[in-house]
Amino acid sequence: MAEHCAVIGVGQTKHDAKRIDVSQFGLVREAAERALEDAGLTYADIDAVVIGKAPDMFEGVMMPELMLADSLGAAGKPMLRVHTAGSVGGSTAIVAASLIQAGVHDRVLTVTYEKQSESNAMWALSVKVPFQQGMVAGAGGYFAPLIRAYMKRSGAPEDTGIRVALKDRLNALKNPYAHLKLPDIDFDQIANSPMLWDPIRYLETCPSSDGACAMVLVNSSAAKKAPKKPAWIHATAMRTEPTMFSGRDQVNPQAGQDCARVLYKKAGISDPRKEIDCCEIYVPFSWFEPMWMENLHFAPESEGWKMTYEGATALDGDLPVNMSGGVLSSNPIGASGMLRFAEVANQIRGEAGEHQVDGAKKGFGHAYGGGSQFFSMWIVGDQPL
Amino acid sequence: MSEEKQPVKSIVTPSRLEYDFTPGIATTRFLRHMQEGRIVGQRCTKCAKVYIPARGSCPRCGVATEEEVEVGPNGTVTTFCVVRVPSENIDLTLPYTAAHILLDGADIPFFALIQECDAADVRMGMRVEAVWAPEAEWGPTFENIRYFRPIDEPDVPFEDFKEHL
Amino acid sequence: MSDDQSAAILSAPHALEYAYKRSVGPVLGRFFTELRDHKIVGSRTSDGRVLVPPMEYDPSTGSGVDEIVSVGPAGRVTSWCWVSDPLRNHPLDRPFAFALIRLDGADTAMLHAVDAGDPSKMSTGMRVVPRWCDDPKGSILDLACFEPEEGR
Amino acid sequence: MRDVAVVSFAQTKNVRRENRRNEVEMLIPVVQEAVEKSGIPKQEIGFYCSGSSDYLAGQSFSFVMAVDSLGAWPPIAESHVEMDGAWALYEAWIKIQCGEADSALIFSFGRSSPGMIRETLTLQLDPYTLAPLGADPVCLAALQARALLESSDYSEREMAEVAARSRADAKSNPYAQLTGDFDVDELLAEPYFVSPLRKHDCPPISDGATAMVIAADDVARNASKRPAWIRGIDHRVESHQLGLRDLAQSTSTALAGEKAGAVDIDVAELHAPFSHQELILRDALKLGDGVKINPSGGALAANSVMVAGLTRIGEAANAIWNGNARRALGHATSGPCLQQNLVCVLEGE
Repeated sequence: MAEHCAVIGVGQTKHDAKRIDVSQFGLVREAAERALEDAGLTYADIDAVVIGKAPDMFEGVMMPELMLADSLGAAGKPMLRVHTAGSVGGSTAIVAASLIQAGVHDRVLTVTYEKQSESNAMWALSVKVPFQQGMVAGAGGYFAPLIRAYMKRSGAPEDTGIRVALKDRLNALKNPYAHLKLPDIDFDQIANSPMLWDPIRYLETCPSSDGACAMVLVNSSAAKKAPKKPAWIHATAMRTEPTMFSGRDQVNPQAGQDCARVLYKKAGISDPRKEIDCCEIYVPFSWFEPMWMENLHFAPESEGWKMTYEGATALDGDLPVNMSGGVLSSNPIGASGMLRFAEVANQIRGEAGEHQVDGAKKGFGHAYGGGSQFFSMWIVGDQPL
Repeated sequence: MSEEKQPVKSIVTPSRLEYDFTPGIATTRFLRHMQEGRIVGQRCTKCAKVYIPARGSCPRCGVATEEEVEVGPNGTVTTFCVVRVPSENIDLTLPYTAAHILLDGADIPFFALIQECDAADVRMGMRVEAVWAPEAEWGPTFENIRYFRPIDEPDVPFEDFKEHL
Repeated sequence: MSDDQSAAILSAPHALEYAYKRSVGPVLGRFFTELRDHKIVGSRTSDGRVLVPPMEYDPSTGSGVDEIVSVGPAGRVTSWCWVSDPLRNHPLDRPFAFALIRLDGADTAMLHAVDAGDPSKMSTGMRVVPRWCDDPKGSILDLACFEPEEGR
Repeated sequence: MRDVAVVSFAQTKNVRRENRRNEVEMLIPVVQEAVEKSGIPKQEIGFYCSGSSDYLAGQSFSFVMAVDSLGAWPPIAESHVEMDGAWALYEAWIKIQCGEADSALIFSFGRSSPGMIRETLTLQLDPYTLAPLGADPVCLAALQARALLESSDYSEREMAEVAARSRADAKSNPYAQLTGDFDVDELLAEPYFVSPLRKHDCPPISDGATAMVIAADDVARNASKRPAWIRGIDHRVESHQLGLRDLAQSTSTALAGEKAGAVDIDVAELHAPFSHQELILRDALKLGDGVKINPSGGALAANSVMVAGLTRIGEAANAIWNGNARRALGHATSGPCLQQNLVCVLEGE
């Protein structure tokens, strides 16, 4: 039987297009120190450090965890570096949790980051390699055809994506750490924003951010000493399927469905829509909210859009989604997944501030990566399972 | 204080790594066929699906693939997007259409551009054909196929290609 | 494809090239600012050790460091190697030494190049002084290299 | 703690330039061999973890295509570390300890040949004060070698003896790259490469891939006649800044060895890409004269980056399987001058 693991500290940086006030050391330490302070601990209390980020080419440092090690107090300790594409923020949290669950460590610091402004994210993501087919349409061009396929399959109204973007952008105004804050945002502004990769509009896409996120994860005895309420990990799961194979459903990938199913089973959840109080889901383009609602079994196939349409996913809905403003509002790629996991932990801890969902007892954090082939998820609750 | 006496806030560190890149056996074979004006996929020995471009394995079955199968040059648009924003490394007049095309005989869509067709007229299920660069310019590269264009055939019903989305 | 066809495998040059612009934060920023003025500084940790190059944290505890102190500019070599065939990215294009150099007033050694001409001129414990770059930009390369103090 | 054992290991031959096959084409046979040798049906393997680096491949997300070699259908529980495969083994071992899986497949791959490995690894350094100097791993190792030579009784002769012994032992390792009989006096008569290192003190440039299956308790017992039980596994990192470390010692290896229970060792496979690093590691782990070091030839005979560490643990398991050891130690290193080290202690039944 695995040990219980709880989140007792959460920290994140102010996310911005260019955090030119800090080095990479300063960026990760800003998040790590906030998490440690939240947990009432110092670096000396930590047994191991788990670092995650997306491709090294963003910052041009190969395996940068090596140079970051002692800036995070890791000298003399075990340190791991996780990289599972866009899902890495979630996977990193899961690896960190497993060190506690395995009974190997008592207190683990986990940190994810991206400092995309050191280079150009689109350059790093689309370096043309000889003999490979170049990206024919940029990053959004990869996802837009899938969104079109979803619209065709589900018959979702064309303004569903606009409604998701409006909700998340309004939520971001309540989040002091969010990168993109548009105080006057309304439906028309999003609807009239330029069409980039039809059917994706500019204001339906995520920004490119510098930022970091950190958490302190501990076992039961350390959690009991925490100054604030812990969020207990009820279940974690990761699933991968190949990027390209014949008959692959990229709109509703099997790996995501399986990952959610095994997660609910582990957490003892039979009706996720009813039993889960709030979600932070990786939504880099607005339309992915309804797509993931179906993939994660919150809605029947082809009906995910109804949740958005009926306001179920709004901050005051029956299943609030992306209370923090989500990836649409802050996207330091390597940290984006962990931000989902950390934000939902803060909801359970009652530490979410202005975007708190009253009385949230069970929360769902989700990250995915690449071409929707890597998934990592967790469920946290206010009591140990 | 003169401008050059401002405190240093950032440094520029140029980085250049050079590689002699080799794509492997299957991709080499695929591109050699492209050089001859043929699109040749590989059939999985286990699930019998035809992969394009051939990459030497069936990712679903995890087995090496050998048997070659010529596919195309005609195909069906399964889904697409209309690009209205410039991208790094892409030099095309906006807007343009990028599509998933299921080549006849293949079991997985191929990413390509649609041209000679107004973006507003591109449809899921539309039949298209490959437009090749002049033969004198053919090399071992994907770029031998410039783009796809519509052909005068009825659209394929959604039901017939929906498993390839 | 049989083995004898391996010569036919495609190959092509590929380059990963980017001029990264790195924000350096206050501590390294001060270090580079001082280097531009031909001065070297370190940071002092809470237990009194002086680190050069300065670090914005104490590497043994992770706690923050903000006291900046002047060091050097001369120092002593603590270890070295002789590079008889410099690579493209090395700071000198003629044979030179990479050395760990503990500057006067510092408790840790920093890495840099020593232009000594010949390995017989190098020894652990030798004194070296900086040679400054003519066109300082505020980077570690404003220190063009070090050179032997003796016989200068 | 659950009893977990290495039950199979497979590797490609290490070569100077694998230019026919790409990473997936290298991995497919190795993964298949590891699965077949394990005796565990592939569909029952509960977790997958790999180690590799984008900068070796020269492209972002290079590990993504490696999944194509697994047949990941139905979808699998899978993770990746941007580290040597030895740390992928650690993550997999942890998953099994959590009870999340009873078996796992670990793999790693790396082709150093497409790029210029000395320049590529320079990008591992602090980009503010170290990488701009172009300090490559050979130069940094040479600084470390001098620090060792000048603070100990070791001499360049002992370094040459390590190199000669490694390459002679590698003659019986069909997967090794640089093998043969070398005369120590002749080696010492060679000119310096980056003094005090000569060419023979440095590793070959290698391309290779490995795969390993580990399993818990009865799954391991049923799968293997002689499981190589993991009695301890631990890893530690130290400061990146060389000026903060005593380069003649490896405190992180010593600590990891202590935590992993590195005593009574018969065979040690040490990931020492440079000859003097074997001397440092032997001292850190207190390995006496009775311990057989690197019967495979070690990293001086084949050094596929991101792979060579996991290979050491695989070779330590081989020493158990072929009866040459009751207790064997596998070690992996990462970062400049042995910055990060992992120790895994294996035992036969």
